[in-house]
Amino acid sequence: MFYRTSGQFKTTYESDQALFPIKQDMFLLVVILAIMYAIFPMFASEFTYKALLVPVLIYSLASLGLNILTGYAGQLSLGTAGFMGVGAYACYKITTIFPEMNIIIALFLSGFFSAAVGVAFGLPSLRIKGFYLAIATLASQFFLVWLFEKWAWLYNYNASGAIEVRTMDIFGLVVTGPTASPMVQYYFVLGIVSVVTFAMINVTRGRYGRTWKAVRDMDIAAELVGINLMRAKLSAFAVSSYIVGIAGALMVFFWKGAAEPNLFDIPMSFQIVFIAIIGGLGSVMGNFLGAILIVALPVVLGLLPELLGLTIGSATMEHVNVMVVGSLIIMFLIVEPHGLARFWALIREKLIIWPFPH
Amino acid sequence: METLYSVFIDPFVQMFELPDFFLQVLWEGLVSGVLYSLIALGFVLIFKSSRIFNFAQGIMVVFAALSLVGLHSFLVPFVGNEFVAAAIAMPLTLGIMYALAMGVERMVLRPLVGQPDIILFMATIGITMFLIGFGEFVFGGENKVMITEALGIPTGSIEFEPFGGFLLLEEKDVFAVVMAIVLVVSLLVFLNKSAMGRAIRALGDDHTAALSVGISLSTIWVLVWFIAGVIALATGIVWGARAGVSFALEVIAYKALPVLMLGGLESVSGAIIGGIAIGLLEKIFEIYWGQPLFGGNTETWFAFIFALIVLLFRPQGLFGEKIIERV
Amino acid sequence: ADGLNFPNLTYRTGPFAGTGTPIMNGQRDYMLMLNERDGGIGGVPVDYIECETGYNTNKGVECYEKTKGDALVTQPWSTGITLQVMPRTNVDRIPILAPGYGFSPMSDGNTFAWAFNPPVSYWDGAYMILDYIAKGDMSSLKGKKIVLLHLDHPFGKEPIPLLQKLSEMHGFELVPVPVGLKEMQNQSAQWLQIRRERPDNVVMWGWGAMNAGAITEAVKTRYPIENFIGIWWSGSDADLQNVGAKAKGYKSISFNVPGNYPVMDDIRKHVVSKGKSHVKSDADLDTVFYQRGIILSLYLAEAAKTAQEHFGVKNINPEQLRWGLENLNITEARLEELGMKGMTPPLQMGCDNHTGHAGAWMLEWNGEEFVRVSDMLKPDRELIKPLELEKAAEYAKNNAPWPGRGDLACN
Amino acid sequence: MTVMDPTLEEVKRRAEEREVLLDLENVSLSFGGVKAITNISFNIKKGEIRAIIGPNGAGKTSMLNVINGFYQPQEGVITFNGEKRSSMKPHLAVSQGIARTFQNVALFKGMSTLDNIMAGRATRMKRNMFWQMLYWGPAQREEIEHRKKVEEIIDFLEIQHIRRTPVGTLPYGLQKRVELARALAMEPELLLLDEPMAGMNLEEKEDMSRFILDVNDQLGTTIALIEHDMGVVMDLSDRVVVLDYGRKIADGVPEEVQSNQEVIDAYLGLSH
Amino acid sequence: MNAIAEKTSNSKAPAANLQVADDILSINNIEVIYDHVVLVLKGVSLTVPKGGIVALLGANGAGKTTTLKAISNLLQAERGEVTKGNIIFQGEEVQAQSPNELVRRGCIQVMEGRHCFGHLSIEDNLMTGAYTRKDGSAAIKRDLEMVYDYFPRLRERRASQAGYTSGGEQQMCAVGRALMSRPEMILLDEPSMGLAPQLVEEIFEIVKQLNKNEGVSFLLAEQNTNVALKYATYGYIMEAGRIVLDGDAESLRENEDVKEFYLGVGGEGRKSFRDGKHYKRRKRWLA
Ligand SMILES: Nc1ncnc2c1ncn2[C@@H]1O[C@H](COP(=O)(O)OP(=O)(O)OP(=O)(O)O)[C@@H](O)[C@H]1O
Ligand SMILES: Nc1ncnc2c1ncn2[C@@H]1O[C@H](COP(=O)(O)OP(=O)(O)OP(=O)(O)O)[C@@H](O)[C@H]1O
Ligand SMILES: [Mg+2]
Ligand SMILES: [Mg+2]
Repeated sequence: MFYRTSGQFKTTYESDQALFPIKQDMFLLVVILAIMYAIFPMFASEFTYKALLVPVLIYSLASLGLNILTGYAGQLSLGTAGFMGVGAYACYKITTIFPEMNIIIALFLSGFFSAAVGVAFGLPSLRIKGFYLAIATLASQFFLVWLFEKWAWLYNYNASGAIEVRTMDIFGLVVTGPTASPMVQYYFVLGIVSVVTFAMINVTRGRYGRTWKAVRDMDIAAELVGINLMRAKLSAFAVSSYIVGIAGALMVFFWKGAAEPNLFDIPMSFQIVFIAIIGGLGSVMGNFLGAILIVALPVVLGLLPELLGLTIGSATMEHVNVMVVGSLIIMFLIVEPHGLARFWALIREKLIIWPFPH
Repeated sequence: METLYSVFIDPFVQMFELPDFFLQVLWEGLVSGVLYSLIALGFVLIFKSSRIFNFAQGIMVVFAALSLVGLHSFLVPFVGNEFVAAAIAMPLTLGIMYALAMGVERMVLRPLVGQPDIILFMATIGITMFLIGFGEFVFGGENKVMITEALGIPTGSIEFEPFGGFLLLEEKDVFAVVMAIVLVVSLLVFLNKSAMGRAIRALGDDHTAALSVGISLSTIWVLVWFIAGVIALATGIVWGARAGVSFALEVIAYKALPVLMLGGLESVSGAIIGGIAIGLLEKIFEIYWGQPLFGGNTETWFAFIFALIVLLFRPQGLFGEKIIERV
Repeated sequence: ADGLNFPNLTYRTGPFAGTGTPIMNGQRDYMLMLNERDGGIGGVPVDYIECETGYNTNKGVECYEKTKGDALVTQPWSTGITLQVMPRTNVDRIPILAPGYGFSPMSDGNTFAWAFNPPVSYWDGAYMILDYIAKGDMSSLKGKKIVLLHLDHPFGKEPIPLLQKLSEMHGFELVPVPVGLKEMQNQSAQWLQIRRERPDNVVMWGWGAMNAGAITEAVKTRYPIENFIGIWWSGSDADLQNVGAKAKGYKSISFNVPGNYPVMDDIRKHVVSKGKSHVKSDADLDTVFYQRGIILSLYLAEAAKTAQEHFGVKNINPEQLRWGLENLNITEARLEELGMKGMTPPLQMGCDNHTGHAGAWMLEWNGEEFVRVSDMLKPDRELIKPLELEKAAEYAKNNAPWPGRGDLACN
Repeated sequence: MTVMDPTLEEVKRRAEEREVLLDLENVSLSFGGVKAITNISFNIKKGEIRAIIGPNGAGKTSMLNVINGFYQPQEGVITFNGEKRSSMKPHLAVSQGIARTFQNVALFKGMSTLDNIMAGRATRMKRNMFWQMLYWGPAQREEIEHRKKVEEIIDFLEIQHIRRTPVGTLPYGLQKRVELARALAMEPELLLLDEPMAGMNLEEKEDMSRFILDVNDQLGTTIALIEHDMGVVMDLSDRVVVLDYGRKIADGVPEEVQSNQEVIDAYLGLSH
Repeated sequence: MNAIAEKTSNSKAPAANLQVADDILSINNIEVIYDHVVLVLKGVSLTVPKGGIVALLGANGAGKTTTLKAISNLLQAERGEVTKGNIIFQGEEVQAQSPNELVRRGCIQVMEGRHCFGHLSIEDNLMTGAYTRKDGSAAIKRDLEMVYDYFPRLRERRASQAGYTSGGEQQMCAVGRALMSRPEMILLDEPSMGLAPQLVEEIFEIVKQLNKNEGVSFLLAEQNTNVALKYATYGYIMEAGRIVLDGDAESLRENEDVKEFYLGVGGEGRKSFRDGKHYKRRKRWLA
């Protein structure tokens, strides 16, 4: 009975269109933020930061970017990792060319590069649809990774052919490089993710969100209600790639500390598509749920046997792990094809009409 | 000037100077093309019948090959004879592929009837992961030798001396080409001449409507996935014969994607023609432009970019079905 | 932990499992054998932990974070993982052991205080291979054409700087031919190029499925197989079985020679016969890679022992193990004592020498197995060392502020 | 026939007075072999309700598609509001003031009724990405102001109760109504309705007719209407054009058309 | 008025139907829920006698389509499920049957909104209808011709892809396809939708013929009440997921409410659409 929409009447459109028309949702959000910002840091160990919290946040962000493109604008992309790469390399070059530049600025600048590349590879979407487009985005994927390997200028001609992040600080506080404390990095990432997420929530429920969704649901009709398909699709590609690029930069600078080209290869693209879909296409919150599942699950599964005191060969462990994750994904798709976000929505509806069955 | 020369003139000069070598390039291109189309065939069949983009095709190749080799090496000690063992292992492997088809239909496709394409696509990636884990669990990750001789596949090589140079055709490559052509022809007949074939095409258009006219999804899907499994086995044998059987083989799935773009996702003939076209072009480009000008290894992306450009002019590939846009 | 905690970031899965598994088996079995036979090292049992990475950098880093808790050492096992872990090891103060891989400048202990890649580096390898081709007289390479067939990946590009330097010095032509990770299975393009180039020799920096693919193609294109030489990771029996007799004459440099050494009997007795080993058949014990695994564990065990003796403690800490590695000295006598005489070259490390540069032999595939076909080859340090120092400095610069040797005295 | 129905002459006269809004001259359209439209000319006058009828496959829908630029006719000139055009991008039709509904409902299935209608105003909203991200300030004001307009339409068509339901799950009839709402949201000068009452029962048809009439005389919107229910067509339309096999076989006020023998044979059949 | 509703719905107690032998189809107060939350059918019962033509009337969203889909088991594709009641076709429960099994048994549905196979030619579309048939290609050919005779328009467009044919043509194609399966019972969902007047008549004529000559039974959901009641033998009227009124065609045609709300001949004969009231009238039986 605690979850009620009744008795919360909207008197103005402002309040009706507010972020959280229902009090309980607002409350829920506050709780989550509190946990993220206050509770976790109290208990998290370095391993939790590096293998769970930070990755989940970064993957969520990447998935959010993809979701704009696939979930909202309906353009399936399998090249996400490539665009992340662009963001990462751009940020790397910027910070080496302007060593003095504040990393935050560099970060947001690098987004524009990935956005540009994204738009370039988005152009075919004006003619190509569905899986053809999906495969076309794979083309960008392969091409970019090839570029990262061949174009030595990108990685400053390192013998290793990889990019390594030097130590950088914001107003004396070390945020990147091996000496940076995981907690600081966590807060940094969390901050950026929060900001972007907030912005995207607004964009997706506003005019752009609607245009994108219209294109997704029926592009001909969209065109006939006066939506300019080209602008709609390309804007989706731009915004999406921008976010994805930032995610890529964050990944290299605030998590991995170094990256070789094939880090940005297909497996990561797929992983992100998974997150978006398991989380729920066309939802912002879903990305986080999805990331928690896809990123954290294998890690936890990996820890399980030790916790249970089992002794399985590491290889066997890995095999089982892969099998389990694969099956779980299928299972989730079957149970709720519209993703965890929709799952939550259903629970909400049930709560609202609770205790009545329908 | 320099570059212009090396782009527009030099390559052709070379082709002319070393004709035997050029022929070899063409042959190698043709063979890789055929190998690509073999994988593409599996994709096409399943896509045609269910609009499912079956990403698992690649791993099915590995799985089929591993089962064959695994069963064989397991049987040899019992029957003592290489060939007999192969003769037994073959049908057993087919059995496994059938079981796989059944499993997939029961546990994945049936519960997901009528879901958006992308969901089913993801599901097949789920299948891929499962098969990888399962396969390595059972067969281990080591590189294994394909039982080429035991299967009676010719392993010798044929040599010619065209233009006083030499041209060398591996017999097993010839075998691959022939087999591919046979497969394609029989598939085409099946799809276009049989009622089952019509049902398969109908299914691709509208699941619910197909149900409503009494087409049984499960029957057809099991069948289709089984055929795809058989194709996978064939692919696995010829690829395995080239570079041994290991999970690294899985990446070849990606090589089939541009073929699909070019030939069209629903077209069997598109798969073979697109495959050969890409095989030839990417090989020629790599040898005469890629290696001199781009530092080599352009095969990773050339096919994609090429297919992409073609798509800009034909959004449904060369032979694919047009996307119907009516209001 | 009560025992000596030696984690190993294995890759028994994924596309490279083929080459990974036998090595991991060897490493594991040697440690188990020590536990069984002499109750561990200096009386302290080893707990040898595996964390599976599948050669995937993400998983590798994750494994590092997971295992580093009370680890004495980290064995990252892929160039990618090594690169990402290296900066952190300075902070976490854990020695990083990358035997036979990592990257060559690691040898400069004053820059990479915590990193070790015994017994020889890739640059050493490249030099020794050329030295073998030139039959000891580099000048004879003049006018020759040598193809470097390499994986298009940091690991594969590793030898290029040195080879280029050598080609300038001795006037032979170097033609790098990259193989993409997705082309490993089908290298016809690369071998067509080789057929066109008609090189005198092909040197291969291959890995996993690439080796088998390359050798098949070599046989197919009728390339004189005896002029085809691989780095030590391109010399796994499994890769050759695929082609069998046709590959007779293929060579691979190696810092271990397979054979029936006393130590093998101990392993059979204490581990295999007790069914504790992962090996599938007894034949696997004679393979190059399995026995190489043993050597790699040997380094770690000896280092631990050295540390224990020097510091007079049984349960050493990472810092002490680091010292042990830095002052590792495996003499001919010691090898004999361990029943490994002739199995691997003696090795001595030092503050400015974290590789040891022990040397290696050339092995040749005779149709069934690898056999030794050369005396011990030695790298030309005078030539290579400056290059190492230069690159090391570069690395430090790129990753400034780089701690270098920091507070660690060299004694 | 009810009493207050205007006489034939009256209707004709009324029609004459009005000025032409849309004029088609010898328009022809064919797909490969199929001739969908052959050499048709007719016009639509400001403020009238113009019915287009004809047997199935006659080319009615195609005609609408030509009018709003979704199909490009091979021949013929189209004059809208005095300006000629031969070809035009479909999405410009709206800004010119032409909106439409579709024969097989073409709503954005994943979106709520409200969003569907708001999408109809996409062309009129201008705030850039930056404001969108912040949401409050100008962006919100714009949102609200358009929301007000949309709510008016919602009230007008009596679909308040399904404001937030995803249209995909609505029954067919309501979907049609939402589609009309979306079209109205574009505040068109010319409104094209393709079988708006297909799949409705009598009562709903009455409601729908009501809406169409009100749109016509309250908002003064010109309407082109395709419908197979003769009752509706005869009662609502000021003038009717009849197509058959892509040809125009009759054009005039309902009474004329209804009594036209050719029309009866080709279309109405015996029952009428 | 309520009297009829009361009486009939009582007389249709679930138990009763099981006995009635000559019913080809009987539904006993089924409940359908979509998405586990949306309750759409709230206990619907109806029966179709062998060789009968039964009309299912009702406003949009009443649940006609849902009812038909429930019968032919096409719900699960839309995440809907029958949670209560049972469906009996030719004396056997069929909730558990797969759709194709049902077709094999001779019950086929023509779905609302056409659903042709867009990429197949009209002819191939029709042929898919014969998928479950075993009686030789000759017989099938014959029926194909029959369908073409019913719908000459289809013969003209036989070779073109269904996706590019006009709305009405697709509708004909859908009906023709169903005929191709030689069913014993056809569930027609809004057959007249989007058809030109004379075609509407034709379709129902076809229904009548099939019913007379082949003894095919029909359950048709229809909005065009006039025609429907003209051809049907019995009718049910649904509102908001319930059967609110039923009776044989005549009695319904005479019924005042039906007249006013469905036939449009309330009291003073047919009235013009111009004088429809501007407020939604509420039906008496719901008041
Ligand atoms: N895009 C297209 N490609 C091929 N043929 C088409 C296309 N669009 C329409 N046609 C053909 O043109 C003719 C007219 O189609 P249209 O949809 O205009 O008919 P209609 O008058 O709307 O019929 P209905 O009343 O059944 O909707 C039909 O025969 C149809 O098959
Ligand atoms: N997939 C679905 N999910 C949720 N609700 C649905 C779904 N399909 C239909 N409904 C609801 O079920 C109710 C009945 O729908 P149904 O299509 O059966 O009505 P109908 O009588 O066929 O209407 P119409 O005459 O317009 O076809 C409607 O209120 C609709 O909102
Ligand atoms: Mg039409
Ligand atoms: Mg309906």
